Amino acid sequence: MKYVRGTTIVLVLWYALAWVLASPIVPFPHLVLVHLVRSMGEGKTYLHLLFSLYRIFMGMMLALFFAIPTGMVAGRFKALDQVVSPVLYLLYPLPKIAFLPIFMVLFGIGDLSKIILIAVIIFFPAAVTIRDGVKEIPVQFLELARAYHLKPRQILKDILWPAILPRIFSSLRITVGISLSVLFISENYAATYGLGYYIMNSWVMAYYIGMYSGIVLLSLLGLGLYIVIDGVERLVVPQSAL
Amino acid sequence: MKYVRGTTIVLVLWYALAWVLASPIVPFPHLVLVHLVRSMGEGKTYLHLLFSLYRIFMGMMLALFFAIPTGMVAGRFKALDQVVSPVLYLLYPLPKIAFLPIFMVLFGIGDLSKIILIAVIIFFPAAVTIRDGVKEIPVQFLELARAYHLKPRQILKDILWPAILPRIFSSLRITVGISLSVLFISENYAATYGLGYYIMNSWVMAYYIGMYSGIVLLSLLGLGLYIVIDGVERLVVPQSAL
Amino acid sequence: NKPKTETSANTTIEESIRTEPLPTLKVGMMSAVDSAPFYHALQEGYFTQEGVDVELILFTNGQNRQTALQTGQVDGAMTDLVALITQTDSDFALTGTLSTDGDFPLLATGPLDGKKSVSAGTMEISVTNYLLEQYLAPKYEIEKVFINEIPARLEAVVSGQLDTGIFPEPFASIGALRGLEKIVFEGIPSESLNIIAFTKSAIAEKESAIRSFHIAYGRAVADLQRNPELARDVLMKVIPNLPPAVRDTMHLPEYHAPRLPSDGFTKEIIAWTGTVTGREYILEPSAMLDPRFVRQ
Amino acid sequence: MVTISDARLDYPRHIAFANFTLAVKPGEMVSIIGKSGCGKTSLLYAIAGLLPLSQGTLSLTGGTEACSIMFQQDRLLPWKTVLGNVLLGLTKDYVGQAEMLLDRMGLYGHRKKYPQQLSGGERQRVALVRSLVRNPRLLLLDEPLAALDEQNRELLQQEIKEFVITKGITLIMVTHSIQEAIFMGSRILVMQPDGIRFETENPHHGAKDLRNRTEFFALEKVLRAQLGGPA
Amino acid sequence: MVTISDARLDYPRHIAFANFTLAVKPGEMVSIIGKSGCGKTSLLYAIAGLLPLSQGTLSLTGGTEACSIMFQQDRLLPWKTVLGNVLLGLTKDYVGQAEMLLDRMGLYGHRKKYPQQLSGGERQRVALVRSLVRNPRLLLLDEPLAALDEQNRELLQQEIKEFVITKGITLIMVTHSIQEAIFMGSRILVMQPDGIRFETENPHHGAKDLRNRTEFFALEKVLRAQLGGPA
Ligand SMILES: Nc1ncnc2c1ncn2[C@@H]1O[C@H](COP(=O)(O)OP(=O)(O)OP(=O)(O)O)[C@@H](O)[C@H]1O
Ligand SMILES: Nc1ncnc2c1ncn2[C@@H]1O[C@H](COP(=O)(O)OP(=O)(O)OP(=O)(O)O)[C@@H](O)[C@H]1O
Ligand SMILES: [Mg+2]
Ligand SMILES: [Mg+2]
Repeated sequence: MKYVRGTTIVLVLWYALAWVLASPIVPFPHLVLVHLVRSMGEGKTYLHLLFSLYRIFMGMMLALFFAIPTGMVAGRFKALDQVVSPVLYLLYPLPKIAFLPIFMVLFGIGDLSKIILIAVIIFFPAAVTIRDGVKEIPVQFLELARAYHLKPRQILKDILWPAILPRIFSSLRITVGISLSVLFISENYAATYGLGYYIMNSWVMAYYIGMYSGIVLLSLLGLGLYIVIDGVERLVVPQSAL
Repeated sequence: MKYVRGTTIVLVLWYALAWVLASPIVPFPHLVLVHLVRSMGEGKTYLHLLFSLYRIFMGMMLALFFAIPTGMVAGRFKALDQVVSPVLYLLYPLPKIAFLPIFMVLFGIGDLSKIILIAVIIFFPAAVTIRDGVKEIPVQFLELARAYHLKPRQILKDILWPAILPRIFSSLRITVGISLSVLFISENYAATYGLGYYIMNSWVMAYYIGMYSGIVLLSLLGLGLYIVIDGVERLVVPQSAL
Repeated sequence: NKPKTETSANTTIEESIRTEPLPTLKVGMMSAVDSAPFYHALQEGYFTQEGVDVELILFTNGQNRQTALQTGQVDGAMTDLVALITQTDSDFALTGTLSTDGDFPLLATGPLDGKKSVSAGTMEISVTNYLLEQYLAPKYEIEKVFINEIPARLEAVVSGQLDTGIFPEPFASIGALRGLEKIVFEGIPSESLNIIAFTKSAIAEKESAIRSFHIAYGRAVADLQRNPELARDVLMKVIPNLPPAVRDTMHLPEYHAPRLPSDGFTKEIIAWTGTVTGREYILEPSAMLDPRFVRQ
Repeated sequence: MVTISDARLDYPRHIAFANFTLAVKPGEMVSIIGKSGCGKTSLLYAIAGLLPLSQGTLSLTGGTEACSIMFQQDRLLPWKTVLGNVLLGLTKDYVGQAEMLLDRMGLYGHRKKYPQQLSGGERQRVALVRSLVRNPRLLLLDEPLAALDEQNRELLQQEIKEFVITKGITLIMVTHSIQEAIFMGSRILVMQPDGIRFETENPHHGAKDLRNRTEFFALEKVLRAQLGGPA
Repeated sequence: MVTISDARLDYPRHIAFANFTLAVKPGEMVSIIGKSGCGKTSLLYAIAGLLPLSQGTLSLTGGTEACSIMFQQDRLLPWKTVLGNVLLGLTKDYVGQAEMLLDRMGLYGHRKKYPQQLSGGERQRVALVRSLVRNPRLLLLDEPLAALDEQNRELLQQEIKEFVITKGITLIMVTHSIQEAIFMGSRILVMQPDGIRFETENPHHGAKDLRNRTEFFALEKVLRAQLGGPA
C-alpha cells in the first residue's frame, strides 16, 4: 500500500518534469511503461535483471564479508583503529572507475572483475558506517561484558553483533542504493546483459524510452531489495518492535 | 602521527601492487611523488584543488540541507515515513549519471549543475542514514519530551538533533568519500579545473603518472576533510569523550 | 564567396569601431586528430576574421558530448555518422554539415596473421564497431568485446585478454608506446565517418555564423595540407597530457577541404547501424545532412 | 484534580492494572505502595498521558500540560549538563529556581557535570529537580528517592513536602518505603493489579513530629499487613 | 579473599574515594553503607577490575575471574530475553539453575519477555539473578534491592543470604537500607570519601530471629548516628 503511494508520487513528479522539459530526454511515463510492458514479453529483459541482481548480490556479500570485520575491529580496538581509519580515509575517496584497468588486469573482464568492482565501491561506506556504529555502542554494555568475563567470541555474538545489527541493516540500505546506481560503471565493459549495460547502451543510442524503461526496472529491483531488507530486519531485530 | 602510519601502509601496498603488476597502469609511488612535487610549483594545481573543494563543499551543504530534514521527518513521523521512504527507495538506485541530460537542461554545464549533481548523489545515502538514526533514538527520550511538553522546536533542538549528531557526522564521513570518488562524473564535462577533471583527462590519455598524482591529491584532500570532520565532531559532541 | 583579404580587413576595422559583438558558436571537440583544423583556425584567428566568435569545448567523454548536443548546451559538436543516425531517429534534430578526418588504427600485441579467430575490443554502438568489421571481416572471424572506456580497452589488449582493439589517434600512438603494434588500414573507410553536427536551432538561428565557421575550417585545412607539422603542433598543444613521443609517431589523416559523405555511403552506414541496434531506420541521408555549408 | 474511574491498561498479552478508580482533590498528596510489578508505573504513565487506557476514563484538571512526571529510571540526557537537563524545555527565567533546588539537594557543585559523571543517587536527585523546577500543578513521582541513603532520604522527603505544600502542588507519589508513604501522603493507597486493595487517609500528615508518633507505627503495621506476602 | 590497602581512585577533577583499607576473609559478608556519592560504586568497580586504582594496592584471590558484580543500573541487554540475559556468557548447563533462581525471585513467568516489557523492580531482580547464577567466589552487589517493595525485599534478602551461605560465596554488598546492612552483613562498614568512618562486626548475623532482637535495633541506632547528617 505505502509503496503504491510512493510510486504514485514518483510518477507525478516524473510527469511534471516531462511536461516542463518537453524534450525527448524525459519521455512521458506512459510511453515508457508501454515499452516496458512490451519488453517484459522478451526473455532478454529477465536476463538483464538476473545478471544485475547476481552481480549486486555477490558484490554486496563480498563487500560486507570484509567491511563487517574491518568496521568492528576499527570501532572496538583503539590501537587498531589508529591504523585502519587513516587507511580507510585515504582509500575511500579514490575514483574507483580510474582503477578499471587494474581490475581488468587482475581479475579479467568477466563477471569476477565486475563483482569485485562493486564490492570495492561499497566496501568503504559500509566499513565506515559499521565502525561508527561500534563506536556508539554504550560503554555500559562493554563494561558488562568485561565484568562477566565474556570471551571475545561471546562479546562478538552477544554484545557487538546485536548492538550493531541495526547499523548493518542501515549500511545494507545505503550500499544497495550505491551499488545499483553504479551498476553502469561495472556493466560498461564486456557486458551484454545487465540493466547497467542496457541503460548505457540505450543512452548511447539516445534511445531515451529504452533507457528509462531500464531505469524503471532498476528502480523496481531496488525497491524489491529494500522491501526484503526491511522485512529481514523486522525478523532478526526482534526487540525493535517493542 | 596515526596518519603517518596510515599513509605508510598505503604506500607499502601501492609499492607491492606496482611491483606485482609491473605495468604503467600502476606507476611506482616515488615517480608519482616526484611529479606531484614538481606540479606543486604550478598555480594550476592549486586551482584544481580549490575548484574541487568548492564543488564538494557546496554539494555537501546542499545535500545535507535537504537530507537532514528529510531523514528527520521520515524517522520521526510514521505517517510521513510511509510516503518518504518508498520515494527514497525508488529514487536512490537511479544511476545519477543517466540524468546528466536533465541536469544539463535544467542547470546548464557550469558549476551549478556540477554541484547539484554531487548533491543529488549524496542526498540519498545521507537521508537514509539520518532516517535510520532517528529511528534508533531511544524511545525513553521521546517519552521524556512528551512528558515535559516540549515544543516541536525544543524536541528538535534538545532531543533529536543531539541524539543524531553522531549519525550526522557518520553520514558526513560517508558522503565525503562518495562525493570525492564521484567527482570524476561531475567534472567530466565542460570543466577546465578540478581534480576529477584532471584525473579523467589524464586517464583518457593513459597518462598514469598524472592521473595518480591527481588521485594522491584527491586522497589527501579527503584525508584533510576527514581530519576536519573528526575534529569538529569531538568539539560539538562533548559527551562522547566521557 | 567574398575575397578573404577583404573580409579580414573589414573585421579588423569594424571590430575597433562597433560595439556589437560577433555572433558566437559553441562547438564540442574531442581529443582526436580531427580537431586539428579547428584549433588551428582558432589559434590563427580565422574564425574571428570570418566573423564568428567560436568557443571550442574539449570533451573527454563521447557520451557527455552527445548529451551536451542533445540538450543544446553546445551549438554543434564533433560526432560521427552512427551517433547522428541514432539521434535523428530519436527525435533529436541534428544536422551533419561537415565531415572531419579521423584515424582509427588497431593495436595488437603481435601480428594477427595466421589467427583464425580474433578477439577485438570496440564500442558497440559506434563507428569503431563498423570499422573493425571493415578491417578484419575479410580475413578473420571476429569475437567482439565491447569496452567503452578507451583506457580500459587498452589494458585489456596489453594484458592479453584481447588479441586486438580499435583506438582513435592520437590514443593509438599512446598505446603503441606500451609496446603494442599499431596496424593501419589505408583506404578504409572509403569516406569519412566523422562529422560535425549542429542542432536544428543553431542551423536556423546562426546560419551565417555556421557558414563563417566552415570557411575558416577550409582555410585551416589548406594550411595543414601545406604543412602537416602544423597539425602535430596544434594537437600537442591543445590535447592535455599527450606524451611528447607521440608527436612524431601519430598517424595523421589526410585533411580534406569541407565535404560531406556521399548518399550511397551514408545509406550503407544507416543500414549497418540498423543491424547493430536491431532497429529499423527509415531515414534519407538528406534528413540529416545539410550540404549548403560545404558547397563552394 | 485527577479523576480516574474503572480504568484498565493492557500491554500486549499482559494486564498492567484493572478496575482502578480514584479521585484526587487539588492539593492532596497521595502515596501509592504496592508490590513490584503491580502496575504503579503504568498508572503514572496513564495519568501523564503517555499511555492510553484500554478501558475506563481519566480526566485531569488543566490537562496533561499541568502535570510533570519523574520517571523511575532517571532518563537524563547524556548530551546535557546537570543544569541543562534540569532546564529541559524551560526558559532562562528558571535558572534561579533550578540552582536553588540543586543546592537544596546537595548538587550545586555538580551542576556543570554531565550525567555520566554522577553517582546513581546524584542522577536520581537531578531527575527529581528536573520534575520539580517546572512548578507543575500535578506532580507524579515514581520512587524518587530509591537510590538515596537514609539520611538524605529523610531530608529530601522534607524538602519535597515543603516545596509541594508551599506551591500548592497536587502530588501522586509511588514508593516502596512504607514510612516514606506515611510521611509524604495525606492519603495512602495500597495498589494491586486488580485495583486498590486498601486506602486510608492520613490525618496526622501535617504533624511536625509525625515520625515519632505512635500513630505512625500503627499505620505502618496496618500497611505492612495489607501489602501481604511477597509476589 | 580481598585485600585493599590505602587505595585511592580519581576521576578527572574528582576523587571518588581515598585512604581505603580493607581485608575480607573468604565467606565473609560485608555490608557497606554511606552517603550518596561517597564512592561506593567506584569501590566495587575497582574490586571487579573495571577501574584501576590511582594509588594503593588491591588483590583478589582467584583474580577478577572469580568475581561477579551486579551493577547499580540493571544493564539488561535489550536484544536478549530475561533468560538470555541471565545466561549471558554461560553454557546451557546453567539453564536449570537460572530457572530455579528466576522462580525463587518470582520471575519464572517473565523468562521469555524482553527487558523493555518489565517493571523497574522486575528488571532489578533479573540483574540480580544474572549475578548470582554464575556461582562466583566473590559477589559484589550494588544496591540490589533498591527498586523492590518491602515485602519482596525482605524475602529476597533471605534468599540471597541462604544462597551465599550455602555456596560459600564471599559477599560485598552496598545498600542504603541500614536494616538490610545489618541483616545481610557479618561485618558492616560506614564509608566516607576519605576512608572508612566506622566498622563493626555483626555477631548476631547468623541468628534466625535477628530482625526482632534488641541488638538489631541498637546497632541500627549506632549506624544511623555514624552515617551523620545528610551530604
Ligand atoms: N566519570 C566520572 N567523572 C567524574 N566524577 C565522577 C565520575 N563518576 C562518578 N563521579 C563522582 O564520584 C563520586 C563517587 O561516585 P560513586 O558512583 O562511586 O558514588 P556512590 O557512593 O556509588 O553513590 P550513590 O549512592 O549515589 O550511588 C560522586 O561524587 C560522583 O559525582
Ligand atoms: N511493554 C510491556 N509489555 C508487556 N508487559 C509489560 C510492559 N511493561 C510492563 N509490563 C508488565 O506490566 C506489569 C506492571 O508494570 P509496571 O512497570 O507498571 O509495574 P510497577 O508497579 O511500576 O513495578 P515496580 O515496582 O517493579 O516498578 C509488570 O508485571 C510488567 O511485567
Ligand atoms: Mg515501576
Ligand atoms: Mg552508587
